[in-house]
Amino acid sequence: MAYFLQLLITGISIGSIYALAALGFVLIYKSSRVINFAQGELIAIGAFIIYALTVWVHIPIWISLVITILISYFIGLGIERTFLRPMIGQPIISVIMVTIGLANLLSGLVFFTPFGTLPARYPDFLPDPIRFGGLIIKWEQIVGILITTIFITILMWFFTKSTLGISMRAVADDQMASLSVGVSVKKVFALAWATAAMSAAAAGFVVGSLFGLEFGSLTAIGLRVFPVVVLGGLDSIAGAVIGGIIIGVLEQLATGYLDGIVPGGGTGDVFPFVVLIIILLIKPYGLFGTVEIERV
Amino acid sequence: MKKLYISLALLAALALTTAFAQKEVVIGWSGAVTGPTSDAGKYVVQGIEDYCQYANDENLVPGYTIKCITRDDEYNNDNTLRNFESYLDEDMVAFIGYATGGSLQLKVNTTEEEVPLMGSSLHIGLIDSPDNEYMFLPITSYSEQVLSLFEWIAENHEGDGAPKVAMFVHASPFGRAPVEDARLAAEILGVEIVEVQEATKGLDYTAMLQRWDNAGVEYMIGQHVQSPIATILNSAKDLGLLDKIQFMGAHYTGGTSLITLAGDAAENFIWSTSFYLPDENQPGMTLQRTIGERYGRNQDAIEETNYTTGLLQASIYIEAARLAALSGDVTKESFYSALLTMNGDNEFEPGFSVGPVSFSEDDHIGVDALRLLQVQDGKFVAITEAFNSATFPQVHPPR
Amino acid sequence: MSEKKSQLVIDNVILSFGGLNALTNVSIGIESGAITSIIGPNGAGKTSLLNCISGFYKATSGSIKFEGIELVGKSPYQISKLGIARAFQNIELFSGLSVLDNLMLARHTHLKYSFFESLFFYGKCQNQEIINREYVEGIIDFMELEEYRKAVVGELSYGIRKRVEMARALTLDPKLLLLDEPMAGMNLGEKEDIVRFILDIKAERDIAVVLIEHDLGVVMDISDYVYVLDFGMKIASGIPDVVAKDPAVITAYVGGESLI
Amino acid sequence: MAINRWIQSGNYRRSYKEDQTIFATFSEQASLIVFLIFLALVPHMPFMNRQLFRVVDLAFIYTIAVMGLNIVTGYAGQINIGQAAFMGVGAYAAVTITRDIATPLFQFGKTLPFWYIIILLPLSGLVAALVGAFVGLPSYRLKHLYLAIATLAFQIIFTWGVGHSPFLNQGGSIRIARLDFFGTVIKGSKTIGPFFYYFALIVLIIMAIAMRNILRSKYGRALIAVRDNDRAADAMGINPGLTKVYAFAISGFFAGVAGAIFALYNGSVIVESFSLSTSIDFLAMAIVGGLGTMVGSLIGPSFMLFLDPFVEKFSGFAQTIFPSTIDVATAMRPTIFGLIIVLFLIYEPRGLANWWRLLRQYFWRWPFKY
Repeated sequence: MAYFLQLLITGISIGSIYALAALGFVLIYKSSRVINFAQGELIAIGAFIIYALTVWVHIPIWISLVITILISYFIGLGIERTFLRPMIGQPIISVIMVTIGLANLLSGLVFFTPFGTLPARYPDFLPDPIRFGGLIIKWEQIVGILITTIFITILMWFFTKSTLGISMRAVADDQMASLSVGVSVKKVFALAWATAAMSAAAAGFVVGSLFGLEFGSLTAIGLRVFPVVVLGGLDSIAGAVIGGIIIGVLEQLATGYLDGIVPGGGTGDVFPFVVLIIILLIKPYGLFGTVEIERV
Repeated sequence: MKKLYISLALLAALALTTAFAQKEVVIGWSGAVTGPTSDAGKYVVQGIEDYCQYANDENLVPGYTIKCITRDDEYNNDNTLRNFESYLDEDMVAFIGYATGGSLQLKVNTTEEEVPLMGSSLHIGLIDSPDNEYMFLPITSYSEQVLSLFEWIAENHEGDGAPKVAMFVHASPFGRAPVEDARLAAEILGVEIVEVQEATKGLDYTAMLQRWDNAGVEYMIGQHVQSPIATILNSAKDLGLLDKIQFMGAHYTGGTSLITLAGDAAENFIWSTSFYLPDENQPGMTLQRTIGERYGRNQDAIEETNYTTGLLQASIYIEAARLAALSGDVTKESFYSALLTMNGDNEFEPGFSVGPVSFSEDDHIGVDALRLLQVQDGKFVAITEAFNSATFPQVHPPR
Repeated sequence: MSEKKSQLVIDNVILSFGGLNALTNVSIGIESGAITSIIGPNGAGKTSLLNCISGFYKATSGSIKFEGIELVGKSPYQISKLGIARAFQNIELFSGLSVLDNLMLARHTHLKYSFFESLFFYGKCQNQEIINREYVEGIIDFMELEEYRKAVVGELSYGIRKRVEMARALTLDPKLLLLDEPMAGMNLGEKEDIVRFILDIKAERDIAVVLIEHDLGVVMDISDYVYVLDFGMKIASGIPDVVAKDPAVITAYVGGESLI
Repeated sequence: MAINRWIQSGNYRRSYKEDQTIFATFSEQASLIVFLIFLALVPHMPFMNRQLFRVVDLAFIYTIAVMGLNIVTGYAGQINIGQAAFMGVGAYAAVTITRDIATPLFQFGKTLPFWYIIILLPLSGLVAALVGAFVGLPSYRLKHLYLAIATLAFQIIFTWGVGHSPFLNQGGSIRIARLDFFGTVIKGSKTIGPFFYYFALIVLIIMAIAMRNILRSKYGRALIAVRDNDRAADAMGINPGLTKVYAFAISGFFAGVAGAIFALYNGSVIVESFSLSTSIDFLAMAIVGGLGTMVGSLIGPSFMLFLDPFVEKFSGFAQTIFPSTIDVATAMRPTIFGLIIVLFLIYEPRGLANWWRLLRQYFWRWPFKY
């Protein structure tokens, strides 16, 4: 039982990382129907900036986190302005492929810094793990879950209360109608990318503090986002969160119970994608996704 | 009259260049300076380049210039093959490989082109038939390294019942290389392999470690590279498993980087390798330091095990070139036969490793011995003398 | 009109989206070879009805039978193969292709050659392409699109695209043609052209036409029979003169467009 | 006025059959023939060395795979992030069919006869086509971008599955015998390079003709219809789901054939050749060449493969400028390739094929300027 609980706890904490990463992904999809293949690179960049600020500039890590989230806001805006804005009006699949190119470009740029090959860790900034009844909970896991919760609360507030947030929802619902009532669609796209970069940076922080900063593993989260959003529904924020946690837990349970049975193991890697295929076949729009009704 | 002078001068110049033009021995290397595993590859290439430079500066092969061409392949087989072919265009006499996958694929080509391949990969399958005539390993294979760890477990196991071992391997031919032999050896030695876990791209090893703990695993043998092993050690430390499970690993799991990455979680880790360590007072290590400093490498490189790998590989080939030069021209044929005569009196002792390098028709493994080392007080310390795995020839007779 | 003779019988169709009824118990009969118009204010459910017929929406309950074959549950492509063609309200052409290719696409089911024959593009495949090309050229003549034959559709004017849309539906060689506001946004001259085409279609090709149109003048002029929908319900039906005087219809249109 | 079939200007067609021709003028036909003769002579040029053969041969093989990708992504509008995996399916089919069925059945010795290869290629293609159709199956229920995610999942499951399958040597190298071309054993880079140059080129030409024919038939038009407007396609009697499935099947077939040649060319198969990054490279090749154009799939792969050695040289040069702590070589390739993808999509979404089109139009209008 303790074993199961431990898997559950780890699963939830990893799931909350996926949720954070998926959040930005969903926002971009919701507002512009673009699938972002560069989410993993955004996560890595956020994590590296925090490291640079903390270790090289000697800023306390919490302040680094806040500063990085602010910087990421501008990174998101910049990416949207430079690479996505010129694509407005182009077919969606071209825009999606721009994000594939962007992923390549960003990972190339990362290698212009020492982070490409440097396996680094944040300095320890949290106390030793909590232990009770055979369970071990790391503070980093708690912090991760907390950050996810805070992020989601702020976003929820933003979408229901602030004008900008409401206009984002409007654009997601109907671009043409929003344009006609004076909502700036460009601004909304930019904001979606900025938010995506911010949540990616937060995710990067959690990954970095839990597992260290290895470029490959950080970008790999960008791929894990796909099962999460397909499960939750490509355009549902609640879906991203719940999907993230379900995938995180499933992955841990697969590693925990299936790896011992399957020769060679490594089921945690592939299990989420098998889940993805199954969902696509039986419930294509995910748990919370909007079923599209087409007007002709 | 003027024309005559000019033509005379030209003739003289021509004669001079021909007289002093050294003949070249071309050695090609293709590996991951970038991309996956580049944290190892970038030191290997430095080692190779530096030793070539050193060989030329010291005129180790009289009458010949050693030309080491090194090119990045990003751990991509297509690039490796392309580089290999381009070296053939430059009349390469020998090739230094890197990735396991690429080297396995090149077996066919080495036979067809009659160019020897010795590389960083220590997959025993490389020198198994078919197409193994031109394939060489610089040091003991992964299989033998892993088996030596099994033997250590069988000898040192305390408590009742069969010792329980989990293997943690890279999800590639590199990681899977020793698994078959390990299973056979475990049976002979009475050790139980609880499971063979392939490394996931996932981030968290706690589930894996706890599963092992539940299954009563007492030993872990890793066949991977340093950083995931370091992560496992750190997780094990958090879970309080360092006392319960003895962590061990083959050649590429150990080295100074492991201690840097894992910190005090690396304590007691046991490592199987044929190499000496930079802080050991060995002639090879002194040479490594000299070469590294002479060619402006930083301290990281000088103390890197993979830098040693590069030096060793280049030194073996250059020694073969020297042997070939002694008996005539260095061609790929004479180079290959020189490589095969590197035994008996011709044994080569560069001092980078615990045994001399020897090759023959039947022996395609350079350094045959290995040692086990253990991290004690933040440093790898040898816990055995140089030895050979006794089980290895039983489970993997030479083919 | 007797429902027995009808080519298309819509019986008690209900269409609801999450509890909201877009169509409520609509029953309509459409006679072959006639022009039947469906009118009603905006949001009355006219287009939804067409969507149900052509298979884009699946009626929640009720039945739609075309020549005795049940359409509910069939996909648009299956319905199209039965001989029902549709011209869309918001032009749904293949904008990257030429007019010719757009029309050739409508011959898809008439081009009888296999995939393997297409690999060689010789013999049967080539002949089929030529025969159907001739058919398409016939439609191009009929709809007076000769000069636009090789033009890319996306670059044509709105009026011409509307005409291409109609031509494409016609190219399917249907028994029943559904036209969704073919004259919307056109000037008088263009409207006259379209009216002429619709009458020609009926007269020369003997194709039944279902017309959704807001220009009631046109509707009353050319229709053989008119149905009126409001809030998803049928409120009146009959020959144009009768419908125009129906008090329910007048009420529905007060504040909207005036009758005639 | 007599019609001059050598120039486009003032050249009218008189029958629908003439209108079906691929080449507008004799000059185009003639220039293609000249180009093909040039291609046939290339292996005899003095500058051809092993490395160049490797690049060109690989370009031909990749072109076949990219043609398939262009059918599904460029023409049918479905992003496919798993083309390398389909190629892998073909390669593994070729190797396992040879190892487990053909060799015991026909008692092949150390070499494979040429007739067998002629059968093996389409067979491997078919296996990949079946897998392609299977992966495309969700398109019956799914629209838009979900299919892209399904192909990504397939790519990942493929890599994992091969790695865990002892039958496929867990992704380690599996040998396939060299072939015997009417008495000459094709082995060693001296013969492999030129042989596969011609072999891959001929297969490529056959496949290109087939692709051209598909595209001007109703099956090709249906693909574009589904891409441009799947609702309208539906109303035209085209089953969009089925169309996407067969687009994936054709794409898989092309990839499978490419994979089989790739296996024969290398003499062995290893799973790492068919990774996610290769799939993305294929997408890049298709984009740079020009999505939805025939010419694009022919130019793109060569352009990218020839660019690669230049990037390598350039990064060597750039390293001398940057401080040695920064690994320029690592950074350069993804940066440049990423930039190329992005820049092409933003500034030249129709790819290199568009440059080709402009050039061609210049000759069309000749002797007039416009």
